[in-house]
Amino acid sequence: MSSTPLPTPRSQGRLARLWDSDLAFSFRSSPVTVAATLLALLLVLAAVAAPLIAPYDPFDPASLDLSDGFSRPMEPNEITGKVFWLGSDAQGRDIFSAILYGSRVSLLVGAASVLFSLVIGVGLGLVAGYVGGRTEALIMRVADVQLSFPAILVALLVFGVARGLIPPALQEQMTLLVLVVAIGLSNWAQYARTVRGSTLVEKNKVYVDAARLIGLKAWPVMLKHVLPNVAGPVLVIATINLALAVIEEATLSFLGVGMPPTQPSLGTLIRFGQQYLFSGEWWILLFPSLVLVLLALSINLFGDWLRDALNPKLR
Amino acid sequence: MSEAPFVEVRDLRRVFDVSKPWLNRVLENAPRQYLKAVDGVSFDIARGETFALVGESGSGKSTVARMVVGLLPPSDGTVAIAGVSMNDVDVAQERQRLRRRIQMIFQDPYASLNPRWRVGRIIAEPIRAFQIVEGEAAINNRVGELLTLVGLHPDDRSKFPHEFSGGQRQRIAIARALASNAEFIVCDEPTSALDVSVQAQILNLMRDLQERLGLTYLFISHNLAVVRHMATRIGVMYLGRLVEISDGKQLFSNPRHPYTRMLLDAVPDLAMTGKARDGVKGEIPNPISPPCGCTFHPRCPLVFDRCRIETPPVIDGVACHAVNEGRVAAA
Amino acid sequence: MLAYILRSLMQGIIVMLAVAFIAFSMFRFVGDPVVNMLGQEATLQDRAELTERLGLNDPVPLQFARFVADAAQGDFGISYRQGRKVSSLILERLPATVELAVLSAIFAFVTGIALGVYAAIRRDGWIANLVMALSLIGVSLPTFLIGIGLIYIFAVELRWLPSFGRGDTVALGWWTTGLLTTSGLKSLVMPVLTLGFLQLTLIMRLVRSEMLEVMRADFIRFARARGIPERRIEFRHALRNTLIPVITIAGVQLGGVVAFAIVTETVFQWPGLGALFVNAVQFVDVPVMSAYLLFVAFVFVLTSLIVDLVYIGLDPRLRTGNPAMAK
Amino acid sequence: MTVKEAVPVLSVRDLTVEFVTRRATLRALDRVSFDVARGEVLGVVGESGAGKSVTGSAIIGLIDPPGRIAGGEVLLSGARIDDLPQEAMRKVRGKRIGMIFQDPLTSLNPLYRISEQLIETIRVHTDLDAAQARARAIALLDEVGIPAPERRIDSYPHEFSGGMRQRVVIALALCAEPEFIIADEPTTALDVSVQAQIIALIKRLCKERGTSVMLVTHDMGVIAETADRVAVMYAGRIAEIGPVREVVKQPLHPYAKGLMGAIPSLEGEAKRLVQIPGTMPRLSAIPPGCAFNPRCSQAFSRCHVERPELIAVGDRKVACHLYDESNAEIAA
Amino acid sequence: QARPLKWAAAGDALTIDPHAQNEGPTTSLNQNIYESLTERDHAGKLLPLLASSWRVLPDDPTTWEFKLEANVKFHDGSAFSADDVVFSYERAMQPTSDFKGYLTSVEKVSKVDDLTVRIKTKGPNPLLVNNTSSIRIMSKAWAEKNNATKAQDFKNKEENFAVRNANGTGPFVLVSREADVKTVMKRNDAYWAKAKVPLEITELTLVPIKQDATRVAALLSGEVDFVQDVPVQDIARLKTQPKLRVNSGAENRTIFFGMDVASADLKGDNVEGKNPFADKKVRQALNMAINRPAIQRVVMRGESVPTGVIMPPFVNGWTKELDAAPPTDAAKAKALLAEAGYPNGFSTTLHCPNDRYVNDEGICQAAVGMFGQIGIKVNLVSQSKSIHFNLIQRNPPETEFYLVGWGVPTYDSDYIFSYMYHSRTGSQGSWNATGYKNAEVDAMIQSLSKEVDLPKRDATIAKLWTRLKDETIYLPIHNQSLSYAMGTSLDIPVDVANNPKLKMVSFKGS
Ligand SMILES: Nc1ncnc2c1ncn2[C@@H]1O[C@H](COP(=O)(O)OP(=O)(O)OP(=O)(O)O)[C@@H](O)[C@H]1O
Ligand SMILES: Nc1ncnc2c1ncn2[C@@H]1O[C@H](COP(=O)(O)OP(=O)(O)OP(=O)(O)O)[C@@H](O)[C@H]1O
Ligand SMILES: [Mg+2]
Ligand SMILES: [Mg+2]
Repeated sequence: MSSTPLPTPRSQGRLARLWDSDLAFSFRSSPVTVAATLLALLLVLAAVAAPLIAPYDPFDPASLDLSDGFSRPMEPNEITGKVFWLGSDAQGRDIFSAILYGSRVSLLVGAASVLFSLVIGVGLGLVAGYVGGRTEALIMRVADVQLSFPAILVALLVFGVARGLIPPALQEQMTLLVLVVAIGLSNWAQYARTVRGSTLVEKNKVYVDAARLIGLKAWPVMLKHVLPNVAGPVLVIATINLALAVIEEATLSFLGVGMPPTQPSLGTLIRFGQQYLFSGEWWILLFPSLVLVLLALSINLFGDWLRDALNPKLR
Repeated sequence: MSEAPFVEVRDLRRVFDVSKPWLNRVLENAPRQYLKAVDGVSFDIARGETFALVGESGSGKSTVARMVVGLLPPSDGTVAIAGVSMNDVDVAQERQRLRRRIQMIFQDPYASLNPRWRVGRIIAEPIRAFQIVEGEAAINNRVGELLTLVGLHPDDRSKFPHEFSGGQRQRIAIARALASNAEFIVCDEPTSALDVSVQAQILNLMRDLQERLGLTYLFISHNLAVVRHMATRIGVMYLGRLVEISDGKQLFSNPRHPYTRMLLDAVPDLAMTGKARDGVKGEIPNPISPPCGCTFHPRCPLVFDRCRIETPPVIDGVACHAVNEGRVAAA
Repeated sequence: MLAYILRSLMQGIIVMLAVAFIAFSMFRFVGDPVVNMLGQEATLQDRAELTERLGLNDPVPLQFARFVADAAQGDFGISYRQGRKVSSLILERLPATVELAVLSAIFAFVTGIALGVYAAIRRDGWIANLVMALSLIGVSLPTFLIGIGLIYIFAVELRWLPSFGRGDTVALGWWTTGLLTTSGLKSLVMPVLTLGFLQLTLIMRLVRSEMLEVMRADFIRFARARGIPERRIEFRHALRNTLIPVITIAGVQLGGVVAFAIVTETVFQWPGLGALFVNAVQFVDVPVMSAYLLFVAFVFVLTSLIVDLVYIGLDPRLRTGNPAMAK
Repeated sequence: MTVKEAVPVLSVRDLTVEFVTRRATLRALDRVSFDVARGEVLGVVGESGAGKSVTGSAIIGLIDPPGRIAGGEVLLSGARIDDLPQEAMRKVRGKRIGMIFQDPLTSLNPLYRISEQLIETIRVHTDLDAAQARARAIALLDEVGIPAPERRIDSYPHEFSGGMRQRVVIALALCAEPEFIIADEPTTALDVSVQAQIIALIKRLCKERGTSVMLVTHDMGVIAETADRVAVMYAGRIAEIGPVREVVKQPLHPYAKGLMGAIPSLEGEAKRLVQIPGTMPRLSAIPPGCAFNPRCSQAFSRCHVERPELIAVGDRKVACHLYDESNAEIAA
Repeated sequence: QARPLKWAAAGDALTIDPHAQNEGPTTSLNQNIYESLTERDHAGKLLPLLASSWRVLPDDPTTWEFKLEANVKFHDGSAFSADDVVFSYERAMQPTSDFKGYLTSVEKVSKVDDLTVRIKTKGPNPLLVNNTSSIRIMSKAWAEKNNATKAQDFKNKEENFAVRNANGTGPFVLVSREADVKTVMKRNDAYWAKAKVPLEITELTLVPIKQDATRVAALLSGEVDFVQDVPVQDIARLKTQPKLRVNSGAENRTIFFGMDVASADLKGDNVEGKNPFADKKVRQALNMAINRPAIQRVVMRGESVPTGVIMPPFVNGWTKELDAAPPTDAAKAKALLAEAGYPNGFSTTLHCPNDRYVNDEGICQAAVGMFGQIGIKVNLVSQSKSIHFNLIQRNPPETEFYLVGWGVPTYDSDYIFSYMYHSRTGSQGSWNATGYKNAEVDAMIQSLSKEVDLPKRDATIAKLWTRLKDETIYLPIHNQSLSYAMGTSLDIPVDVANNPKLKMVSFKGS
């Protein structure tokens, strides 16, 4: 062979290469994204490490002292003299700890429901796109029906039905699961649609034919070849849906069908706080709301950047 | 061709159902519509030979290729490779063994490699699937060998396809095709997406490999010059039919079918001989409702009544009434 | 084209049937309708009698068929809670929700498209960037917080706008409208803003990204190369191509506005269907719940149908039924 | 070529186009100069990425950011157009310079009728009223060979076949009778048999109207048949430019030689193709000196350091140190 | 002069059929349109209304006779007579009526003449008159004409005319009604008792506003004039508003926990094969764990009165001694638990409504913490009242530990006993989800409704209370207080039954 391979100038380590990649660059050069990501990471970390950071355990009702109720932020309680950084609520719960634990619940519900809808949606989308025909028609029709109902409505329904089916004694333990399923079920169709779309494109690319040529069956082709190539948009949707799921959980809690008051999520905290809109205990509403909005905003900012960065058509 | 042909294609047909959805058919009283992408194609390929298919876009070349390698089941007809049928259920096991001997190179070097896989993994995939060699180290070795064979560096295995140019990608695709020790390679327009200078590299490489490894090619292209350069025998396709088969050189020196002549005429003349070219008339008709009789008749300068009614059979390598009746002198 | 419309219709019917089935199952299996209707004191005989009367002993498919037939005639039974015909409850609440939803949709659509187009054309201008940043905040703010915030500012602190309800309404036949009185109009402001805001941001972002994508299309380049003025390219060539995908997605979303209204209606005590539904959920008023479900599905089907028709108007490729001309 | 030799229709002087990316400023065109005389067809060939399309876009003023014209000038009939303000340049586009793109499928707005797009363009550039513009459009369609144009004019693009669509695109480019047309690979997306028709059409129309053409293509055959002169581009520079016969038959530049040898031919013995090793460098890694030097079998020390300028060799110009008088002995 | 009043409440009446729903907000609205033979003033005192006088027939202790007011007209102009009373009582006694519980002792209602009615009871019922304030009278002719002779009947598949239309004798006439949105009434200018009451409101509009914040906002912004359910947390702020007045007072309602004391094993606990609640010591420990003053101060912001018995002070049988709650004593509670065999406590589930009583969810949360402090881990499930009450009313009940609030419209302990302590048999004990069943107690309770000798009856009541309080079947928390907020031109006193008497409203200052 007379042709000589082109020299490869870049042979640094993997990390260095990652740092040097276009994606990393576009990340580095957007201060807003960097800030948002740091904030999101901070909030997530704080939530994960809540038991280590939080001065109190707000989920242990026995540790609450009603007398601590309604302490103002940074001021000693009139009766017990304790100081709560962000104040305390009607139950004497430390707002700061409650926010940490609450974000933990919110993020857990968010992440788990995203995962849930992701698995269902991606699976069904792949099958629909790859198999086609009636299977596809059926799956997409179901997705249409699902899409015709806004997430909140679906979640309310799932929640209502679960209430009817789960024995009352188990309900508290099951709430988290029900929330995950309710929110997860209300979002899978988006993944299914996107994945189906990308699969339809990908499966016609000849690398899929090349894989089939060596005798691979449908599932390995789907999972090994098609799936990684449809992952980009899925990742973007998942990120943005994480923010949405956190908001959705908050909305459900606000409507009174979310986490129980003894294990408040951010939404439950806001629902409590909202009662004090006029009575002067502003901190009970303000701080959880702020954290919720910051959490959603930072995740959204990151997702937004990710979408633009992964979209070859833009820029 | 004394020995039995390596590849035997008999009366291959492929029909696609392109009917409108059921509701439209009912409402508009439209019948089901079928597209005969390939209609009764037969040819043989001997071992070590390069058989080329040429024809305009939509003439069914790729469909033939996909049926030959077994990616697409034929509606009718048979493909047998080394005596094993590609579509007979009874010989499924044998066919699985046969698969490793058949590979394909595709037109678009950018789409034929999974963009998320590293080159090493791409080339190793057939090796693993067919268990050509066992053990990671051995596989690695083999990948390195293959990369060297196609003129790349073994270190290139750890890169992603997007880090390569089109020509280099096509080399990777060739390496993958060779990974399973394939003997028969179907090349569907392997260079039409490449620049001429790179095309030359790939064509030369393919010929070198053929000589060294005794490969058999089914070579598909719409570029007559390329075909002439590569092929020992050539089949010309028009609207799903093989209108002419002949030896490579003969086709160019003595085209017989009017369509072949037209194609040759349409090729711009690099040599600038100044010979006046007959403009090709018209465009390919809609393949869903092809003209009856000889499908080429609306564009044919030699058309006469019989052509409009009767489909010409392939006689002596040409499917043309005018030729068969001797109404055109061989040029 | 007729087939296209018919297919949309048929898909709509399938969707309706599927939802009807969900509604029916809910009615049938979530909570015992007989217990719900009769209350605690009922005797066994009462129950058996009612079970028979309601046809709950019949085979399930027959029950479903009856349910669908009743629903098709607008008969959803009697609300457990209010003891009134569900259909008349729905009709009574319909105007409030429709006025809210339609105004929000118009607000979201018009403002969303305008801002989206602006953000796409002045892609790097600071106003466009500001608008984009605000839109992200909009996506990150839960609707109920927006509502609460608006109430706090405009109703409590400034006292400019009423904090709840529809204000005075005028009856036009069975339709009551808040559009003809000042207090009705004032009452609409905050709920419309709240409900429309999320949709607005979504539509705006969608329009922007679609428009940016269209602006890179070959035909736009070709139009430039022909010397067509930029304004004309943006508003004639790009916008219309942008609207096609926008309308599908936005259409689906706007169809959902009716149901998105649940939260807004709760926050603003808006006497619409969403509030009716939330009350029904809390009282497990299954007939109302299932009727609402069907209603939302109906709105969705209707909007999809309209979207499909708009599509045909916008995209000539869907209009031709002449296969001979293609290729 | 007519008498008005003095003022070429188009004159490109040291045109340099750069793309600013985060890693480097890429020079897609590096001091490209050429003239196109009235009525002349200039063929532009070269590998993918050589800068053919960028040249066309730069001339018509449609380089999108992050690209920019970093130097040089473009003169249309002697007047500079590269520094015109937006609006003035817009009036040049379509009116004085027409452009035909590669893909007729995507060049037309799918949502508007052919008539609407034609009439729009005509009315933007002329004072014709709607009826007159329509008549004009029909005449144009007729001219580009669309049968029954009165009937077909109100069709939508998707109702036309690829070849027909490219004819419409040509009609659109010719609307305002421009002096100069840039045809960027006008036939690549078309069927083999249709390609020849389209090339013939462009050639005929330009001849009839005396329009000059810059014909960008990969296909040496098309150039050989159509062009009067040909420019061979490599890595953003012109390697060789001259009358088509000479360049095709006896290329001077080693790259041009390789290019001609790499093309399989219909005549003669099917021998091994001439093969230029390697590929064209990426813009980010253009070697110093002559851009072709790593692939050039005749490269010598000077090629690695000094960029060759275009040197006149007979009717031709070639950018190669081999033809510099001072290196005469090496060229031999 | 037009004097409209916009009245906001947390919930809407479920219906305006006067016999369909025995529920607070429903009665609150209906009493303005329909009237009963007797009424209660805001302090709970029984006063004559449509009946000018009543007596037990001296010769027959089982028959009550009511003399009716003359010149009473229904809203449609027809005259009120004994026929309407008989009709209405019969309607209220039908199975579909929610008021039949008040009239279980009634055998027959009959007309003597146009203005005299007799009610015959199954046995002597000395307190029947107390129940008459709850039974509202509607026009017989109107009901018959409109096919509304039965209280709400689902079997009909048709809606009942009386659900949306009304024809009573009350001070206000229904103009329009949109459930959950608003109900508009205008002054009944032909009101028969016009001379006795101010009746200054010309137009009365009830707007239910569910969200606390929105309701308060509406008052602050002047969109409503009178808020019936003022959230406790906002009372302080509202009191500082110069243009507003806040009236507070006790309500005739006690809030308490109930638990399953009868089942052999609980499903929701972590103790196998045993029911900890069945042990009195455990119940006492729980009772001692509750810090009532803290709940009063923090959760209720002072708007409640802690109590040790599930009976508000208005009720016949209430005494200071009964009202005394055990002091909070976690140590002693733990000791009791250990004694009972649960030194490490146990876990169980508490059900709680979140939209029925003042800060019901908050009370439960606080209690959960307090129980936690003595080692009893309680899961809290709080949900809407309709679901919550269902759990209690199911047979067998589906809750083992729950919060409930009980008002006593008859102002007599019997009402509490028969609903809360009597075993679940027939129409009695329907709210007793504890499973408490004691034949002796049941007999004593039954004797109350037949006892004509009031002192003797009171003695039985006292005996019952002493015994039942000691049993600690329920854990009393507090008697709920109420606050009404309104513009300063109004001064509406808190009604113990939370049924504000709007005909009594007079505007000052304007
Ligand atoms: N899956 C399919 N469904 C319907 N029609 C098909 C399908 N695949 C191919 N066809 C049709 O069959 C005909 C032959 O297609 P084929 O791809 O074999 O042509 P080709 O000669 O390879 O053309 P090209 O040069 O464009 O690759 C075309 O008209 C094509 O539209
Ligand atoms: N927007 C851009 N950003 C960065 N580089 C660009 C951009 N557009 C073009 N280039 C670069 O400019 C060089 C010339 O591109 P151009 O499109 O002119 O090539 P070409 O000769 O027309 O190739 P082809 O035959 O493939 O059309 C290429 O290397 C290309 O990568
Ligand atoms: Mg093909
Ligand atoms: Mg180009």
